[in-house]
Amino acid sequence: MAKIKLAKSKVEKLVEICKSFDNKGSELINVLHKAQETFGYLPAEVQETIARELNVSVAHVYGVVTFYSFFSMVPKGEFPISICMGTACYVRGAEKVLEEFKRQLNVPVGETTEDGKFSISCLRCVGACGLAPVVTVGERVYGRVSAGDVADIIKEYQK
Amino acid sequence: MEKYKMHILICGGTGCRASASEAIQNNLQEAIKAKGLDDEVQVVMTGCFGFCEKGPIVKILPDNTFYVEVKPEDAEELIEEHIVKGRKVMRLLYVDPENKEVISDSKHMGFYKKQIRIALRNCGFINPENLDEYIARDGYAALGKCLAEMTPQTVIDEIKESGLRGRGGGGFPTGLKWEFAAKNIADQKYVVCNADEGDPGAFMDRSILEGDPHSVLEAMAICAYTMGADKGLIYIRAEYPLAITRLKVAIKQAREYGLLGNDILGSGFNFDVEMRYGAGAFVCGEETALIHSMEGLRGEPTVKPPFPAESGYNGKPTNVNNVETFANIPVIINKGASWFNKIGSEKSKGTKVFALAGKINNVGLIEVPMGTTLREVIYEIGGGIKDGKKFKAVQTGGPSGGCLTEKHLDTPIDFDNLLAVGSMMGSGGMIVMDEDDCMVSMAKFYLEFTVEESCGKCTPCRVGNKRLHEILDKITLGNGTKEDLDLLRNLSNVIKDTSLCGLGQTSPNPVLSTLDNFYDEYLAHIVDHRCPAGQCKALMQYVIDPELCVGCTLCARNCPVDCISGERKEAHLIDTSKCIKCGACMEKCKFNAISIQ
Amino acid sequence: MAKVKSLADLKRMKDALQSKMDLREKSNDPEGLVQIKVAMATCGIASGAKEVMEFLIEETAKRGIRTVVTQTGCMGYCYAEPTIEVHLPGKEPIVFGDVNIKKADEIIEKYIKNGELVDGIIPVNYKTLD
Amino acid sequence: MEKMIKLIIDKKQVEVPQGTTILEAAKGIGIDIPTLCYMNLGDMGIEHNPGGCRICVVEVEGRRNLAPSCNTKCGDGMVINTHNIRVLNARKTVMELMLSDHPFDCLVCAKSGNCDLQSMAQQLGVRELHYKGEQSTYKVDYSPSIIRDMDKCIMCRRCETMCNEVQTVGALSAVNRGFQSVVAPAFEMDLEKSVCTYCGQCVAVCPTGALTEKDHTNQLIRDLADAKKTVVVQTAPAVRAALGEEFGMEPGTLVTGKMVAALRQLGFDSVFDTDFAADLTIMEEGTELLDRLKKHLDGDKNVKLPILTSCCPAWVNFFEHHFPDMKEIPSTARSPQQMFGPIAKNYLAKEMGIKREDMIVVSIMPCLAKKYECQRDEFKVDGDPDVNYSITTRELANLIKQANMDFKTLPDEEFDNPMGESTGAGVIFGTTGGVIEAAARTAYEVYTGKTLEKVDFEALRGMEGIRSATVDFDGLPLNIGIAHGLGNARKLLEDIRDGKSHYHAIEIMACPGGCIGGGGQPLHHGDSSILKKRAAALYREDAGKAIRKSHENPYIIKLYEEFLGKPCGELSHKLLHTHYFDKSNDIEIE
Repeated sequence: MAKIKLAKSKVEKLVEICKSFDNKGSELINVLHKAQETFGYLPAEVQETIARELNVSVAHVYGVVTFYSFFSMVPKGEFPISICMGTACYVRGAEKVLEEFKRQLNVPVGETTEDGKFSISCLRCVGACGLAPVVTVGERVYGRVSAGDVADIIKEYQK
Repeated sequence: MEKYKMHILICGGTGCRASASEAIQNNLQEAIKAKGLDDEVQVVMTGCFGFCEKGPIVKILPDNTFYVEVKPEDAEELIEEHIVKGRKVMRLLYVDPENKEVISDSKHMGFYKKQIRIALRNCGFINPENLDEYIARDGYAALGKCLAEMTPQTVIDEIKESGLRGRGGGGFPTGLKWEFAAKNIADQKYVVCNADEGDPGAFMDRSILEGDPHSVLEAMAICAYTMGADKGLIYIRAEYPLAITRLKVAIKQAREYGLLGNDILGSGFNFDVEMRYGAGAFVCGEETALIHSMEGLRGEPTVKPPFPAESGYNGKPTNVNNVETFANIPVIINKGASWFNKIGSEKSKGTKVFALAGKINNVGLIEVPMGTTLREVIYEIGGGIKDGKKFKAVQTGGPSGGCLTEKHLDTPIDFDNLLAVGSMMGSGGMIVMDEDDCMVSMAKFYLEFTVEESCGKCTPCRVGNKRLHEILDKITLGNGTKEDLDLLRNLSNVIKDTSLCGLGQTSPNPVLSTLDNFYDEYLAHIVDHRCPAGQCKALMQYVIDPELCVGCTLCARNCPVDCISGERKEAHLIDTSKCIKCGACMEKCKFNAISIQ
Repeated sequence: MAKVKSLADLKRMKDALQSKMDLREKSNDPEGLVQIKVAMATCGIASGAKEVMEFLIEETAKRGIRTVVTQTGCMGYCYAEPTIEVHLPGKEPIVFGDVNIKKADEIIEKYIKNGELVDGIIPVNYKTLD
Repeated sequence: MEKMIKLIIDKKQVEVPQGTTILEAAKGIGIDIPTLCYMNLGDMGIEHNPGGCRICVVEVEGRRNLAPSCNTKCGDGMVINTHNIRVLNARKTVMELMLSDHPFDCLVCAKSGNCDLQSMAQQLGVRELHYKGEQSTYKVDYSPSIIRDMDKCIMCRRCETMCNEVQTVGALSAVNRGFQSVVAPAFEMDLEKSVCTYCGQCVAVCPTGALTEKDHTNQLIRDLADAKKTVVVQTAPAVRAALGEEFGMEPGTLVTGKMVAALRQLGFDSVFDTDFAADLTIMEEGTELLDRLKKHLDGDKNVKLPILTSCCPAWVNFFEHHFPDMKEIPSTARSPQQMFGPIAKNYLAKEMGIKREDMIVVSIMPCLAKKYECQRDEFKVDGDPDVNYSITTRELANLIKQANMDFKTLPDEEFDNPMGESTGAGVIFGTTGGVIEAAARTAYEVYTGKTLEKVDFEALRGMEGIRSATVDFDGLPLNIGIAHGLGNARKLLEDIRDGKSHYHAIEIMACPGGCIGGGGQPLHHGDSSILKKRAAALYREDAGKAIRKSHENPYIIKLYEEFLGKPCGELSHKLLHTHYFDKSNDIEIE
């Protein structure tokens, strides 16, 4: 079987995370949250290490990772763009906004632009329905976005 | 203890924070300092006021002035005028859209008039990060009363008598649920708070947790007391960072005060709470799936029975209630079941919180007594349909609910009535749609959600919903047949009848209710190849009326795919083969020359 | 942080904390309470409105009267500052002029408690907002 | 006393103990409710009833929706309809949905004719698919033993239960969600790169063609047709106890003679018995056991005990992946299949006067891991495998059917010599406890120098997952442990790792029941009575043998005299022993 490569510091960090949850298999989701918080995403190597530390099978870890949409195996863009597709935003035109982002950045949902700058994802209701449709870029929230605003939003981050 | 003469409350809900309410808070504080009023005016960031449409909201007490759409740069003026000079800042007050009257006290606004706030009693009123403020409002008094004066059974009886039903969707009587969990003997039991609010367009649980986290902690402790549990778990979406922070603060404070931990209030009762995080799976709102997720597994539901009350978290008796259900408990204990059960309708007692959104003037979070009609909610509280459009449908219950029409507007909202008309209460999403919304597309939108969120464990939900979505897609593309409508209905019924958990058992509701209420619209797509709402792209074309076009070139300049051609001052033309139907041209045209055909 | 060790503890704590929140509780239903507005423009403050306001807040609380004391801008009676407007539930608001602490005390005891009119009423030719 | 419950199923009054499922209750009165994902492994204590397929739904009057009968308990006074129109429509629609996401290549599917999905579709009368749409497609995963064609997966998830709960291998898990969900190894990588042991228990329970063995019958037909090649075959002991089932014979019918006849008729040049190699295994493994035991008794601290058997290739894969730190403990003796190979190609070929490369050694095995074992590099000479390939009991049955033989009426024939002669000890290798019993028979006599009067070690027999017994070696109490099913093996290994094990020797078989329950056997659907009958057949054959101790096999004695020298000698080490690898997923630190 292929040996896995992971930087020592990362392995140590993962070991520490797992230990902070008593290396219990039942804490897998908490561990994954922490790991993703630390590394930004959950590549195979990270999952292998977690499986070993928690004494569960890698298949199980992968099964859990792929079940939950919050977990990602690919790094997000430098500026992750999320378009709220909650119903409130949908009926106020979120779909058009999404289409426009996809068109202008030329990437499908869930992927990152080649330069690593932007990634597009959909989320369900950030709870700012009063501002629908809502788009978030990183921590920043844009309210009442229309397809016409998309170019301006992207421009803000392209410098 | 300093006593302030004035309190300024700022909404710290996610919606208002997204519109910079934190900056407003900072600016207000600076302005107050600059005026040397630190000792006189207290600035408090509270939970959600509910009126998200008009956020960020700033409320000044004691004269109860409700400022709307406040910007950080308004802070100085507010302090100078309102606080120092005692003059209201007129331009930031709410104006009634109907009679253009300025209203400064929120309770005179249509949005608030019909509301009764029980679950939301502290939201927008206290600082959620300050336990003292909660205690000042009878916080933990209900827990104290239970521990000192009531037996577990009398507490259960009180809850049963109150008629409280689960607010998470199913509407199961809460008291009965507690009783089941109490009756199962085990060395370890758990109380779980379901805060995995996944319904797109619903945010009531989040608002409660953000605005009044202690009410949930207190209720969990009361529940634990009745069933003999000493451990509580809150399963919350990782997508709710603010609610998580507030809960963590609340748990820490409650521990410091000894309101969580061992020997609470000297009663010998022990109880503590831990957090568990969801990771983006709607199905985890189902209690067995939620429990599996807490155990570190894929959040797949299992067949009930066994119910969690017998075998739940780690195989131990577990009681799962949702946030809003818990938020009602302390009030019921404090004010009594007989107070509570006077509110609401015959079989649904108390109030319900709804996230009112969509094509409505007053988007926001509302709490109304059960039995309030949809009309009251939409037209009085919601202020009617946006932009003077025509009401078409209201969708309750999120992906599990149905689309209701004009004829249902006078239906009093409660669990049973909504079910009877083919929808359901669900967790409380309420989306209003107008004439521009295509109901086939709406059904498709919900099915897309269900397909994405189905766990994949059982065949009807995994494959059936996918097929429903495909048929709906076919219809919106104009390729549907009449037979498809029969297939949709049969498949919907079978999915409801055979799915393993609540997700699949309710997922066809948007299809069935639109088939029932908007059959003609389906037919229009199929027979006439026409989308009456003008929403289905495949069935429409943007055209420029050469009579009306003045050749201003604005449309051409705004077309993202350059498919509009024409000389300046001459009529323009849209190349329909290139047009992506984004609608930008129509939005920009000042001469109404562009229309959809 | 002091632990709350018993229900009695909790009740004591609540009583102590409640006054802090009183202002907010009362503002929920100002119509049912005695509303006092103190004119706090420059002229009012110069003639001691601030002290009067503090006195009114403290004393009404001490004497167990549920009141809401707010400030307002200049009422236009600069000659009679400090002026206050007292609005008893169900009655027309009445404006008093030249209110010092002694006068304020009298207003509380006579007018607010018993509805007896006292000297210094200014005829209302001004209507405050809402 | 159990509380009894009264209910009505299809208008019939039934009384069942509390806790009975509707499915069981209906079965009790002869009502057959169709099931698909449901699997009851009775004695193994595994009941797989996720309620996922929704084929077994029934109507419970008064209940809003239909109930899955496989995991809905009977309630007092329930009125149940198992086949009314509502149920039939639901069942048929669900089946149509399942088929709408399944390829239509039944004609060439390995499972055709033996496929639960196919027969269920037929039973439900599906003649048309009303619901069509996107189908899930996956790359077919070819491993040396198992082929995964997940387009055919219906998410019954039996394989997952076998892999994780029964075997604790953890190679498979449900991954993704909703329509995209499928059972797969981590990162959806190929099985070959995963921790899969090729035990084949997943294949044994798969109701469709999603998991099948790698088929070697075509290769075999071509080799048999090649006149230049001498094709010899060895048959594992467990095959003869189960092959008859494929021809409608009672489980537990011994078909040794018919099998030999069939193989000869198929055109094999020589038909030998793996049992011969099993006797050889006992010579080598038994000698190694005694050697380690003696050293241990002499106080040698370096010697590792217990010694673990090593004849099961899935088990070898298991410890290489999961317990590589303990790879020095198992016996270094190769499995009988892999002892047969080098003897055939180095000794027999010479005897027969043919070149190694002209000899094809085929094995008939109850096992899928054997296919992989044939291909291990250490069992090849210049790229030529000692055993070219193995075919399963099921594949053999198919070949016999293809050759239009009336298996039941075939005359009994004898194995060829020299490698067809075996003792009773070799025969019982095919069942759990058999290897260690065979070893005990020989080791006892070698160790004590006395004749073993009572050759049946009843204490070592049985079907419990973990068994232990103490055998008296003339005053020396020898502690023996037995585990079958890798989940049970794991427990014993963890004890050893924790220093809690008191055993001198442990026999481990990966499959529940041992080889008789192997992944290549006729499907037993978890019916443990079938396993018991197969085991009994092997013990019967053992009892009927004139020679029942491996070291008394005259051809074995001759083999050592003429060729090998002595057990664990130099040539033995080269040809009959092996070494193990650390296949754990080490994380390389950069």
